[in-house]
Amino acid sequence: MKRRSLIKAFTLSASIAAMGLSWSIQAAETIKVGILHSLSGTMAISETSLKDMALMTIEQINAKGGVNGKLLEPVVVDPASNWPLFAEKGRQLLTQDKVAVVFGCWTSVSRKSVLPVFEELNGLLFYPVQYEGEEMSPNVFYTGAAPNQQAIPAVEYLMSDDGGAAKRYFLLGTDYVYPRTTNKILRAFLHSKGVADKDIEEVYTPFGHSDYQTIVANIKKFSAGGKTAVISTVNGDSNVPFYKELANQGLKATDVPVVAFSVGEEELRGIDTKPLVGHLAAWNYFESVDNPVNSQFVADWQAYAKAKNLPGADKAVTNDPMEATYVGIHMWAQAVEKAKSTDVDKVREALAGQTFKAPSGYTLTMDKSNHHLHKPVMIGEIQDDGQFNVVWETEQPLRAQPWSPFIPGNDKRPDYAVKGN
Amino acid sequence: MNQPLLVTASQKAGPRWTLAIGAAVLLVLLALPLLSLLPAGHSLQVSAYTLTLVGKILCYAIVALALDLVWGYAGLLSLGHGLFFALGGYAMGMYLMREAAGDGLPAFMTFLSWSELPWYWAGTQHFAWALCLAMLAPGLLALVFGFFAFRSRIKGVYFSIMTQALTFAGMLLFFRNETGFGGNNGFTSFRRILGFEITAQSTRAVLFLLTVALLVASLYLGWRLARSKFGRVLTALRDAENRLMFCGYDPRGFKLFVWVLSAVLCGLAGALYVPQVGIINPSEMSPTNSIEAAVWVALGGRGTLIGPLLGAGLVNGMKSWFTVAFPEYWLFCLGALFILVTLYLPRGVVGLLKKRGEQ
Amino acid sequence: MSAIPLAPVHPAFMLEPLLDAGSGRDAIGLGQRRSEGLDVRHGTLLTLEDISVSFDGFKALNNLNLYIGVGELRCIIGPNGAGKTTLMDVITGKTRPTSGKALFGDTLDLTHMSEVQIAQAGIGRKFQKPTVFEALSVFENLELAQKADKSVLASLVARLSAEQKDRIDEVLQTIRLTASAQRPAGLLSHGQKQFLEIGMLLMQDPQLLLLDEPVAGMTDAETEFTAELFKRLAGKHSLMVVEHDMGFVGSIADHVTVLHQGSVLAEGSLEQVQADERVIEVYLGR
Amino acid sequence: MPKALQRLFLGLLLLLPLAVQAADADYFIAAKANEQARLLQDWAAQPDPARLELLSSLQQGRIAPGDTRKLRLNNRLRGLVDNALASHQLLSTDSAVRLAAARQLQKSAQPAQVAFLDRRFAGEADASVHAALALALANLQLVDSDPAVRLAAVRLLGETGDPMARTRLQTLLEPGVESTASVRTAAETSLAQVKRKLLIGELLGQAFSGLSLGSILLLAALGLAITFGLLGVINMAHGEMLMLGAYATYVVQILVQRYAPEAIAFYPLIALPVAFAVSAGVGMLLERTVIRHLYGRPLETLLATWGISLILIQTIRLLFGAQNVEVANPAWLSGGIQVLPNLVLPYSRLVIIAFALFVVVLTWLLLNRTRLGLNVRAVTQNRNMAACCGVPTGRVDMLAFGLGSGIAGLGGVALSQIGNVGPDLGQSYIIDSFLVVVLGGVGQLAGSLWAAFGLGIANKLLEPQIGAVLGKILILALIILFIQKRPQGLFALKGRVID
Repeated sequence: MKRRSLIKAFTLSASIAAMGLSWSIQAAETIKVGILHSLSGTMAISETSLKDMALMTIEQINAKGGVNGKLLEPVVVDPASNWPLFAEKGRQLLTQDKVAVVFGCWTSVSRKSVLPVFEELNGLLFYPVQYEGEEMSPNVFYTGAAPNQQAIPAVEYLMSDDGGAAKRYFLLGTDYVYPRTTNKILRAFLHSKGVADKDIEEVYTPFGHSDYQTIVANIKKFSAGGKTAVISTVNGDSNVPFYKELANQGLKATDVPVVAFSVGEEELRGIDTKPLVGHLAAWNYFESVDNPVNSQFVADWQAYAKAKNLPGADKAVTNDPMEATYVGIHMWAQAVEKAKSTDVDKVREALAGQTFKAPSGYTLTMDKSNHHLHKPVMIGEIQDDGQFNVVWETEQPLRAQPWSPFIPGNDKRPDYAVKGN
Repeated sequence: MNQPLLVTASQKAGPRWTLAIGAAVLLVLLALPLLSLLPAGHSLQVSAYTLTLVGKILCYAIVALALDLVWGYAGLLSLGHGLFFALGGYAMGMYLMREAAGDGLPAFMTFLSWSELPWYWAGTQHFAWALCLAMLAPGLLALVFGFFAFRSRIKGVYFSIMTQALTFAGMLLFFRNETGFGGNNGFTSFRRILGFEITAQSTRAVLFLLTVALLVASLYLGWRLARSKFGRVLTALRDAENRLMFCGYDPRGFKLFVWVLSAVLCGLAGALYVPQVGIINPSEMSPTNSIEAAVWVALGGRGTLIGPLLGAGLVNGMKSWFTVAFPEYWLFCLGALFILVTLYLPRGVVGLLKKRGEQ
Repeated sequence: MSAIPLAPVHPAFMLEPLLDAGSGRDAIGLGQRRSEGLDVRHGTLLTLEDISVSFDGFKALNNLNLYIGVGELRCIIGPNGAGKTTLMDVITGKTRPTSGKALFGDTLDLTHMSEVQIAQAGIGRKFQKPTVFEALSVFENLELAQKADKSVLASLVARLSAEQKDRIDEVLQTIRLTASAQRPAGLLSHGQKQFLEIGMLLMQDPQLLLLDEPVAGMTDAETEFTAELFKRLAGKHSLMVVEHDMGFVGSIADHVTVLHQGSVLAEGSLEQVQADERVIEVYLGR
Repeated sequence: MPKALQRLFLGLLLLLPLAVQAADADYFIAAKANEQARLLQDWAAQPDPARLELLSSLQQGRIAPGDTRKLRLNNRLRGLVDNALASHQLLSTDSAVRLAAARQLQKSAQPAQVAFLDRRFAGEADASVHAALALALANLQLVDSDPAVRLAAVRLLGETGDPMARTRLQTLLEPGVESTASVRTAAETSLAQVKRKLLIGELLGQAFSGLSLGSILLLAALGLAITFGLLGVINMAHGEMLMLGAYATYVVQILVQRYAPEAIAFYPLIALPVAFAVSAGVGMLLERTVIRHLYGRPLETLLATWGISLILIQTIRLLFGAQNVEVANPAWLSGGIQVLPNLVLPYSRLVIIAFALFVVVLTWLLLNRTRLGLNVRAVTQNRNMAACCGVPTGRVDMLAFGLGSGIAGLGGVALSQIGNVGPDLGQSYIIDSFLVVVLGGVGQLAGSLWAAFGLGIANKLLEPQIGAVLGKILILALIILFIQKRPQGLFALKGRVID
């Protein structure tokens, strides 16, 4: 028996060694690009697909001859959902591997953990996820949505007749900074629209909370008081039990619509969506968006997933953060072309005002000063096939307000990126 | 037969050897920060990455040592040492946040629109108090928990699971934003410590040296304990608590002493860890981390003083390497390591070395 | 062998003494209580009256009365399950009697003292199965047992004085383990462990020694020697010996108590007891 | 109007549906959202049987069966469709349909429909439908010009335990809304009645959710009660056994879908034995390869099993991906029964409670009524003795561990029905499971039972008061304190000390 497990161990290590080699075989003249997404631990659920998307985009760029005649060489590391490890790996990418740019992070805490490192070493980070704002670093480009590019339009929609003209709002979130800040902003916004505090309920659940009986019961109780909408910032894993409970307690979207800010196609893969039809999500991109760029994008991704036979490749889906990653990498590549160099300061300059025809069907612009993308906002309704049907969208991309005007004191903030805030 | 004393260990492996190796390692550790001060690009220059990485591992080594005092010697496996570590870290973090925020409130409080600091933040702008806090908070918690636990003679698995529940509760508590410790984000983006740029190479070097100093100090402490009658009582306690009681010793006092001591050591390690790593947040309290610490000790060798240090070094070294070389597979290696060690190295690496020494 | 203790969940845990519910009453005893000035004016060292112990209904001890005089050597015999070990548990504070009074000397109420306090008051116990500190050397075993300040602080700074060392060597002599003084106790033979444990009792120098089957697993020679030893101890110490080996009992006992179903069946010299009808019936007559 | 005539009238209408409907449909499609909304409201006010088919297919999200034209509805329109359809269904000849429709209208009826409802109410023969309609009307009549009507309506609302009724009455009682004193007083009494009814519903709800949570904890912990409680293995990989069970369910679901779609409704039942087999198999494998070398070294089993869990998690991640996989509730496990207006008991939870108890009984029987059980208990109490008596300890250990793991697998099937199925599923249950076992008293099945339900209910009682986060923390603190008092857990075994 000893022998057997030893052999097991040996074969394992052998295969590992093989893996190891594949990294070292690379083109001579390359630009190293860091990819900093958790491949293990709790965040792997969301971040692995971003890693694959990044690799695909890089492959495409290389297929077109790379950037400035050099091939891009991805350096993938696994911060293992461990926040201090993010900082360590970030430093390693910048100092040891000397990468020109890093694409990565999902949670705000991971971004905040690497931020000092990037500011210290003047690195360049592209952050592809919607977040709570309240930050604007010269060393980070935010390709995800700021609150005013996701949360506020969603609420405006709920207030409209088509959205069901909701009078009462149940703000449900997992207890961490993104939901708290978002809800804070929303509350201020609702006040400005004349919604009284008695018509706003704010509830938080611990991480990985899986028993939503009480909360759904409360939602029902609350909704008896008038047309109610639930605004959910519940994070990843807790969504399935939440939606299942909703369905089983017979709370239909026609009675109480739920609009979620962190539920996309990827998350829906884990849920039986038939009972959820009509519930909403607000994003800047949906896989179902109908335009040539997107159909190409989706096709490429599905082909890539098959080719690399990623797990669950047969029903590979794209979602907003993946699109943001894709856009981010392309914009960076364009900027490098423009700057004729990968020097961070030159690239930063070149990025200002950079435009890219994105799968969302719009031509997105990197803002001149605030390091955020101008993004369109779309409200999608969950369909029984796990896709979203866009029921509302802004006429043109909105400029981001990372310093939300609804948070006191932000009016004094500068509208350009400065270190250390 | 497990001989708990470093002395006997070295007797078997040859005292000269162990001392020689120890001295060599110490010299290297002392050299690192100095080399890091060399101008960038110099062939001998040690990068900040290496320095922080090693510094981090040294902090972990201290935790491992502290854990070994209670597990290896007193036979109490704590799965909650991450809590003490984090508490120490938070204490230091509070100071660093105040330092960064200047006269204003720490950033996370301002956008929870809090007007003034909660009472427990009082005095944290003073480095000295933060340092005391880094020892007091874990110490007191350990004292209270230990007092009750040992009073009702909770031990073995019960103790482990209780400690695990404790750190889990702590984690949930610190995740809450109302708790006033930055919730899930914890503390980040520190600027200055005692007026020095925290990112300055020299500051790093000093912090590193302090860590080494603490490590050496706690090693010496552990060694003295192991040599003293106290150490022998602990071993006796581990192997036959009844007998010890009928010899007229009160086990509770002994357990409590070593338990609190270990917690305080963890706290200090945490306090040194935070400024070097640059972030502290509740996930440090997750049961997983504490279990991993237990693995460092087991791998290195329980009931020896050098073992835990080896363990911490090996595991974390591996981690840092694997997570780059083949991210998807490093969990397999870690898992396999746990199993192989428990199956084939019940006495850890040191045990292996000892065998060599005996032959 | 494994360095860590068997944790309570292991089969034996159900009976794991240290998880004994009702024993967490007293505060952390960092301080010390010594056995000096133990009041034995009336010449009885140990007084047990109407002691009863029941585990979930089953009466292990039943209104048991027992008196042991200063310097007496008392043998307790009785069939299995007569309650011999439970009796020892009660005396050493490990098991709380359901009712009854247990005095050490004339004043110390054992039912309200913890094991530790009782041990410090001067009652030493040798277990049925020899238990020594296996990871420590024979010498260290004796050192720990030695009568001294046993507080945490004391043991942090403790140094062995010359006469303490001599005392240890002396005992090593008596229990014939001088040769293996530096060996780990775990490596000793069963008989040697028995002696080591007795030796530890001697180091403790208690007024009352409780010995649970001390000669089990000893050679005849060793048994003989033990008998000698006990005779020597009797007088300045009181001994209470639980033993099955009648030969051994005969060789040492001046006074024998027979337990049956948790209470005293007969008492007296071995001859008297052996003559007793009831005793023959329940015990010897098998 | 007399019934006969009415029937005739209906019949006539039914003769010319197709034309009307087609026209309506096209008109509806062409219209803008607001226009569509107005249409639906009109239709609701003046129902026309001809539109029944159109509306019901609109509710299905189609224009007509087989019509492929794209239909864009949003929640508002869906609501209006439901309402319009309901008022059309009131014309149905089937009283059951009418009842359902009336119920719907209680929620959604608009003032414009009063006239129509009045007519139906007058003409309604079936008692229950009549009552339901009365209620639907009452909701609208609160604003009726005639105080008498309002009074009747208020009285009627008092009879219901409907949360809506409460708000309606409250708004009525707001200053300046209702002038007539008699109506006000009636409203107050009705409001009190309604509140009482609601309170009952809430309390029952809390109790139920407590039970439900308890049953889940129980299922999660039961396997551990054997591997940890009896075998003394600190099985950190227990959570992964749950996870394997859940994934087995997933795979079964996929296979059934592919090869026996007609049996899809019963896939959870098929999954049970499979999950048991998978988890038990893996468990036994682990026992033979790793754990058997560690008996008597519990703390080492902790480390080894932790390693195992890491490996299992990562394996699953590589096989199925890091994302959660979809496990759908079959029809008979989705939805719930409406016990009270404000109390719905989801079928899935009811089934899980029953299932949990079933598994407990099963386990108990296995341990106390079978040869294996006897052997297991023998081995766990005295390994060597058992071996001497010729009990094949090795095999018993293996089977016992397999049993524990298998039961965990069964738990996994249940968990897959209410929670998400992902690689980390196990991690979130492991600590709770240990607490349940320890709290219940290691090696005590009954203990685990009480502990699980105790924790579940305590949790649910605390949550509304102090919130989920603090609630959980408080529970942990309480457990720690409790263990101080009763180190052996709820069910302690006393005995003579043996040394």
